[in-house]
Amino acid sequence: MSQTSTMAGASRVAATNAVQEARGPRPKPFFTPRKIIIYSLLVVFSMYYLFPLYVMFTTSLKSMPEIRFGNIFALPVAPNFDAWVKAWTSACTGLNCQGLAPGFWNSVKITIPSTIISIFIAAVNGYALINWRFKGSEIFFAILIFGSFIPYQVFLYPMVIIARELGIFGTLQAVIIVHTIFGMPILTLLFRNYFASLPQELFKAARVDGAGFWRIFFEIMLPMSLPIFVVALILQVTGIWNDFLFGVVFAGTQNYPMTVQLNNIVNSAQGTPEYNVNMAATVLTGLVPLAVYFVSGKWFVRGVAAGAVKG
Amino acid sequence: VDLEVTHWWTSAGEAAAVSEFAKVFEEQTGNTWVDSALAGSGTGANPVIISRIIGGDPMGATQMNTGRDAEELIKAGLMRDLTDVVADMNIDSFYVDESLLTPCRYEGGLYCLPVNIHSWDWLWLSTKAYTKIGQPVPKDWNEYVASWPALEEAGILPFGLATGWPFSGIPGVLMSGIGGSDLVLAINRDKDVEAVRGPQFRKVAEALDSLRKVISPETMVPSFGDVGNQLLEGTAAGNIHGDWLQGDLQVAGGVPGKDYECLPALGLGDKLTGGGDSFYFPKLPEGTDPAVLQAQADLARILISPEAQLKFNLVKGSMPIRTDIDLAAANPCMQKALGMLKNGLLPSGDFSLSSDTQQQFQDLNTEFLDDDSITVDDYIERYASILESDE
Amino acid sequence: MLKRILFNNLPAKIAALPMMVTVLVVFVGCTIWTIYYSFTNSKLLPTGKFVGFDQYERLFATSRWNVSVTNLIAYGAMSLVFTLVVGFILAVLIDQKIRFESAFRTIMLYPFALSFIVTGLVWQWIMNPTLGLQTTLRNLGWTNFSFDWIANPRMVLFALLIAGLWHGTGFCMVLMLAGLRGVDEEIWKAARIDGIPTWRTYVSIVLPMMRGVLVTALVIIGSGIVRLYDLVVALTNGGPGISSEVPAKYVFNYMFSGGNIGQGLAGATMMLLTVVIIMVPWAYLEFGGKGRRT
Amino acid sequence: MQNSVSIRDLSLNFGSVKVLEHLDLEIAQGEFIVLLGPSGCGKSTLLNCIAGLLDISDGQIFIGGRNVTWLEPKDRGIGMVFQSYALYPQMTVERNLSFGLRVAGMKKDEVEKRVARAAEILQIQPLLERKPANLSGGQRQRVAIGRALVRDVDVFLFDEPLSNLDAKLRSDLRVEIKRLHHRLKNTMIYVTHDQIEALTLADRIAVMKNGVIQQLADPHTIYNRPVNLYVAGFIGSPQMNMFTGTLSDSTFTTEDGIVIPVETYAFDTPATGSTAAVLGVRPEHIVLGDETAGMPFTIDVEIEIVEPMGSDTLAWTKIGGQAITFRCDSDVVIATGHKVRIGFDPARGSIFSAETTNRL
Amino acid sequence: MQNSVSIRDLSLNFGSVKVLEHLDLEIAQGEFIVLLGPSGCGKSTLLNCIAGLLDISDGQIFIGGRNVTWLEPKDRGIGMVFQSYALYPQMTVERNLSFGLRVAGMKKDEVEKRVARAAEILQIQPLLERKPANLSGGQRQRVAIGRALVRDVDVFLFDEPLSNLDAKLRSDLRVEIKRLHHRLKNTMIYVTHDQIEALTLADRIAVMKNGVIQQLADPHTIYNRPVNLYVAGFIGSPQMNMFTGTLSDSTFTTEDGIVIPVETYAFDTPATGSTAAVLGVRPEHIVLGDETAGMPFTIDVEIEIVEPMGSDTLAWTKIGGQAITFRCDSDVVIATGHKVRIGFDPARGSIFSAETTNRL
Ligand SMILES: Nc1ncnc2c1ncn2[C@@H]1O[C@H](COP(=O)(O)OP(=O)(O)OP(=O)(O)O)[C@@H](O)[C@H]1O
Ligand SMILES: Nc1ncnc2c1ncn2[C@@H]1O[C@H](COP(=O)(O)OP(=O)(O)OP(=O)(O)O)[C@@H](O)[C@H]1O
Ligand SMILES: [Mg+2]
Ligand SMILES: [Mg+2]
Repeated sequence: MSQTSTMAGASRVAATNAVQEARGPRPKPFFTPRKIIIYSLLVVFSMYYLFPLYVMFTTSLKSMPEIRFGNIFALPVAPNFDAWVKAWTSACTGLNCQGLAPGFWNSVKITIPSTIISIFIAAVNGYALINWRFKGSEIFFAILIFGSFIPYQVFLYPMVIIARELGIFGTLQAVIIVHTIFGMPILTLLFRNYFASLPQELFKAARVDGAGFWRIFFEIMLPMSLPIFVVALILQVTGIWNDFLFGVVFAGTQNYPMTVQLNNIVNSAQGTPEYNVNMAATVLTGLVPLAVYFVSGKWFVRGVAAGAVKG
Repeated sequence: VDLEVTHWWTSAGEAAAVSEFAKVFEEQTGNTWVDSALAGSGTGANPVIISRIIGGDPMGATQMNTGRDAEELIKAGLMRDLTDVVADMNIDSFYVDESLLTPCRYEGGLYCLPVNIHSWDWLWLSTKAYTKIGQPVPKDWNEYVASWPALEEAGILPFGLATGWPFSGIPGVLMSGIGGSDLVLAINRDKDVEAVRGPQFRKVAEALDSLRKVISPETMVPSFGDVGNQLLEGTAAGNIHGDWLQGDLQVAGGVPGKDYECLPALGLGDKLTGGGDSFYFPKLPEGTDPAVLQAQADLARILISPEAQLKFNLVKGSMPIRTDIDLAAANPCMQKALGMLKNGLLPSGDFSLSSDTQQQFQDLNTEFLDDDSITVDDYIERYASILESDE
Repeated sequence: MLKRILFNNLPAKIAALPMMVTVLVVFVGCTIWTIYYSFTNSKLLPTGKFVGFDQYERLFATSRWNVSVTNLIAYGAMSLVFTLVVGFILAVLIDQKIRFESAFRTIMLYPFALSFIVTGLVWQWIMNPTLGLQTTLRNLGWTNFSFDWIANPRMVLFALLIAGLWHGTGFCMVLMLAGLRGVDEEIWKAARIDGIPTWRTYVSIVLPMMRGVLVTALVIIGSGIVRLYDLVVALTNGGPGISSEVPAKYVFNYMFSGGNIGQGLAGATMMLLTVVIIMVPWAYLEFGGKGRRT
Repeated sequence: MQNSVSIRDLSLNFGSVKVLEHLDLEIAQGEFIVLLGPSGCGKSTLLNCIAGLLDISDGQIFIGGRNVTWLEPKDRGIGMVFQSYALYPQMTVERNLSFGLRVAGMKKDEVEKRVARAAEILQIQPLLERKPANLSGGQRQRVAIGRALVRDVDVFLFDEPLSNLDAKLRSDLRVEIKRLHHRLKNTMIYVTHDQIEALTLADRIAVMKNGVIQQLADPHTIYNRPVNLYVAGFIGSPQMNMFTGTLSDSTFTTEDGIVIPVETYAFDTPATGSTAAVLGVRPEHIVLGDETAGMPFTIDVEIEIVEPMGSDTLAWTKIGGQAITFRCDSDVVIATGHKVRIGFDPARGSIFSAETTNRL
Repeated sequence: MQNSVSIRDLSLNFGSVKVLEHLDLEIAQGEFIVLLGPSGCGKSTLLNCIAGLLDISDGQIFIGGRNVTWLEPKDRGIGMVFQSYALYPQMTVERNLSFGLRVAGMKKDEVEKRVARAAEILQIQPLLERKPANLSGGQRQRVAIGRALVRDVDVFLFDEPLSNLDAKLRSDLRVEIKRLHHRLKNTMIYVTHDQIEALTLADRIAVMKNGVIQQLADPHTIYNRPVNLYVAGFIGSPQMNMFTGTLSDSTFTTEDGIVIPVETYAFDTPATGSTAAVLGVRPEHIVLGDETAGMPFTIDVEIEIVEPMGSDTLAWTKIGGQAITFRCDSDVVIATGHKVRIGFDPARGSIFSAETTNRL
């Protein structure tokens, strides 16, 4: 209240003086109410977003008694990485006390091929939908988008049967195919919108030059789609990494991803949970997608701007 | 050879118990026990196990919810018939109660083996809490209920409860403790709707009603292990929970009789409702190495062998399925239970009710606990109609 | 000529084969499968007989289902509104030529990288009345402080909302920011000359111009809401009581642990129907309207 | 002699929208044809049909005597230059030029030879290693032309190749394209909506409207003897002045009753009786002051607006109620409000039937 | 009389990039000033400074005698029209016009009166209920002007308002803007890079380059007496022909040794000794054939390229090694390869010092 009145006073003074003497840039006070509001809002929101991360980290560094009797705001009294070590190397699921480590490598094994293949197929779809339209292609696309609204559970059962009939149930292929299928709607939408925003004339020029479907795709379109690739990459890496359902159902025992291990550690149905280990495991599992975002967040924003806006 | 075994025994104590099985299996047969544990019990693990069996990627053996669910898998020819495997063991002779095996039988075949007996029917009481209010520790449910006002006055939680599934067993415990064996048999075995509408069941419903009045979501803790701590600290006075709570109490340093009391069947009845964890052995695909099939058979026999039973149940804190095992090492609570076991077992719901019905009962109980606008009468009526629709 | 029609564009058709197969087999085939079996009394395996609308009758007589639907509508409406509003406000704040823009942006976006399971766990931990924020603040002296939404049937949806918004608003913000940055600079200049206050320009001029972004955001948020499952399971598991149940959870429970596929699929079909009812007008506007625009 | 490109009865629909209908066009070897028309009239569509980038609905297309109706673009013997240049942004200029050749699997030294020749013709040798992003607008345009050049084809198609450039560059490149045509002597089909480009470049201009060719003739004829009102109005900037009125015998009477003698006019169709007609006179054919001496029609008017354009001056005035423009030398001093005498010879104008809009 | 807009010692930097430096400009009440220059020279920047949309680095701006340097755009008494129209797309035309007034809290009937007046002036009454998407380019432009009009301001700022339109519409709207200026008599500041617009509209043109005003004068002076080589080359299309060579006494000798007598030229700076210089002659001042009689300089040349433009014809040829263009009437028959005699009077040309590039 007093803030605003002094501001108003200041500008009145400025206004009277301004008549003859105004010269150069408009004077800008360091604190304007506008700036104060903007930054305080930003800080409040940031606290909301950061608080859980803080809780995760600090809790994972505390000992169990400290967790039970202390408060969740407090910094750890004697921070140690025991819980992390335990979560990574020795937390047990049934008889396996190998921690998250094997799951980590399984997740890598699932994520890399799934990401590559799903992005590739979606990119080809988007390209075909925009540049090589054929009768009915738009209808397929509409159904695809519509399909993205259907809860996964609806498909789970028949998909298991399909996978069984194909003889790939419980293999890496199965989980890769499933990720490709369920990543298809949103990725295809992204690529389609992006390719639609590229000049059609480039495509025509390449056709006159005699290049065919794949040649144009690989030599002309792909090199131009870096921004949208980054978006797709980030979405897929994080999505597939975070996936639990498909991994546990389709991947087969040998390939259980890290999230399954996390679930096992955290949801061990009985007994007193070790919250510090849980939190450490949680942070460890989230580390890869977090790293992806922290490293390439800027690209993500740019890519979204390039692709998604023309929805 | 490798034999994959799936189960949802993921906590520390359970895992230790499983490893006893594994050890015996590996020592005796020279095979490898490939352990696939899945957390989340019925809701988390069951779908995965079922989908793997349906999906044609079956494991060598698996823990599974007993009951009518498995029946369909059996019907579909996906489970191995164990009749021949255990033919020479004369299993009927040593199983504690033949009712345990009933759900495993289907059209003359034997498809699963219960490996332990668990009972929900325990009321756990905190010595410390009753010391605080200067009353003796109750001897049965009725005394316990009578002590609630004093507890509340002293700021002690009469009934500690964890969020989620721990509540699901309580109505059944009340039914057998308060309703008595006949009611349980009438409902769980005979599906007698009239019994539900009868006076005995009403008493059960009223007990549940009074219980919900002292439970508030606000005071719930995240896991039942935390309730154990509450009991030991004396911040909560009592809790109904399965026998596995004991393991946690012991780990936390509680001594039965001193720090806590246990009342089987709420101190009222003389029989426990029992259920067991069972193992199934899915049919392996055509062309599987005969050695694996042999390992499967070996495992089936080992699971119910006296040696494995003794080691497993001591660690797990559950009761063995065999009558011919000496459990002198068991603690006082367990001894009480073993005593009651001689009277036979009452069938728990999952023996004869479909899991669909069980799911509906659970939904109903959850809703009743939470929503005070559902009266006892409503409860009875809905309970009856669910039972009626069970096929 | 026929040959020409068939082989015209052949590589494109081959390349689009995975998509066509997916659409036909998975999205169409499995949907038909689902609808078909929702009319049977299948239990654990899809083997039941045809029973007409029995499963649906039971579905609508089940209070858990009805509560689930009500919850989804309430949560969905709030989530949609708040995600869009908060996303827009954040985007506007970020758009003010602030310092440390990319730091703020990253802070808002990173929750999107975490799974719902993790989101649920952390917030459950924070909001748990006996362990989290409430106890902590009480121990610090605010004995009357109360934050028990997660345990309070009337507030639990808001608890879900807090976690849901934490996870999703960052992404919405990025979309909106892209939209804001796409608005012609001259519009801003024109508004300044007209003397229109900044907030008014955002609300009355810029926001209505971001139709494309809004549609994209709506599709993404909407599909997330209909699918809402993991978060509920991890945060409240439907509780207290059944006060935070959602349809997807009902479907999943009955299909897999309840051993009543018919019932589960009936629920799934109802969800599908809802989506159709919502999507068809949108699809009509989006695709059908194109003819008129050009 | 065989025609280079011949289009017979071409039709094209987008769904139910008919863009081109029964269109015929014969283009001789080495001819420079410009397709001129307003936006949306179907120029690009026609060009894309010739290139094979659009599937036609009906008709046939022959290039160099071959029926190419169903051939792929690359097999039609055409090269194409696009409005937005459409250079492949991630490739160097050299790679841009050679892409098509490499796709066709041509030998490496032959590719090099062709690229070198095109680079020499277009004088872009120093740019070969650059990426398109590092080129100026004019340079990009040249590379785009080069891409057609290396393909060594008989027919060049241009789709508004200059419209993204500024005026100065546009007029420079116009001359370059003309020089290129003089040198290569290929057939060129050039789409534009800029009439100056059309007039300066074309051997023949096809003026299009709504997918129909209105007039196909050399620039001089198009400009001076437009076949209908549409062509007359579309060509010429500032626009031709149009008087509506009645034509009877050898006089034209405007709506305001002003009589203009038209004996000197050479009618295509002998005039009979009295018909509603439109008389069009180009601004530069209206003369001022002393020059009006001897003109069949003169009148005194008041100047409304003067637009000095450097080299000449445009003046706006009224004859009767009809606003007209005329052009005069920039040395002539006139200003708003001046009263002047102007006049013209109808022989240099055009007369159209008001009913059919065709030239009389 | 007090100046309407006066800019004193204005500087503007973007970070370390100096876009405008110590710029002064005085604009009289009711004057139509055009800022003309190539892309990136700082025209829009200057306009935005006047409007208050950019914070200046130094200097002062006065509008209507008030120092507005620190005032908000809305308080400066200006209206502005943008290149992209910048209409609010989801509002009707009527709302577009009235939005600013309403936000300012003006009474409803006053708002209506102003909108009605603007709509009447611009003849957009029938469009008031439409959305911008349903307007043609020219109509949108008019609405954009209307938005400035309703604000009832003294100074109108235009930032390339016509550059998104096609040529025909552009020339029509040009005349409309001129009419509007005649009618309203406000001060107008108009940014463009199109010299025809500048020449036809302006009372005075400010030719800019790299943020510096090169010449500020009326169109006739700018065209005929450019102060330096830059202005001479920038104005005029086709471009002025430039001969480089040496000036000594009253003759100009080109690099190729061709001697051009320049006695008739009126020097600004008396020529002394022999200096490197550039002689510029506009294409329309070069005459052909018989007209060369009496010209101080004549020469025989061969025509290289002919560009018929309808109303006139451009011809390209060479004098010595120097390519030159000249314009002749479209009736004159010339073609590539013709040998013709051409000539010009240096009095109508311009001579610049090669060193300072300034007019001599
Ligand atoms: N893919 C399409 N689907 C439907 N209609 C189209 C399509 N492409 C073009 N048209 C329509 O065909 C007509 C002719 O378009 P075309 O691009 O040939 O015009 P143009 O003469 O090249 O115009 P411009 O000068 O603007 O390039 C237009 O009315 C346009 O709306
Ligand atoms: N925000 C900015 N930051 C840095 N430099 C800028 C900015 N805006 C403009 N410039 C630079 O200032 C110079 C002048 O820009 P301005 O937009 O005024 O040019 P202009 O004369 O209007 O050109 P055009 O005809 O293309 O509109 C340019 O070199 C441009 O790169
Ligand atoms: Mg076109
Ligand atoms: Mg500009």
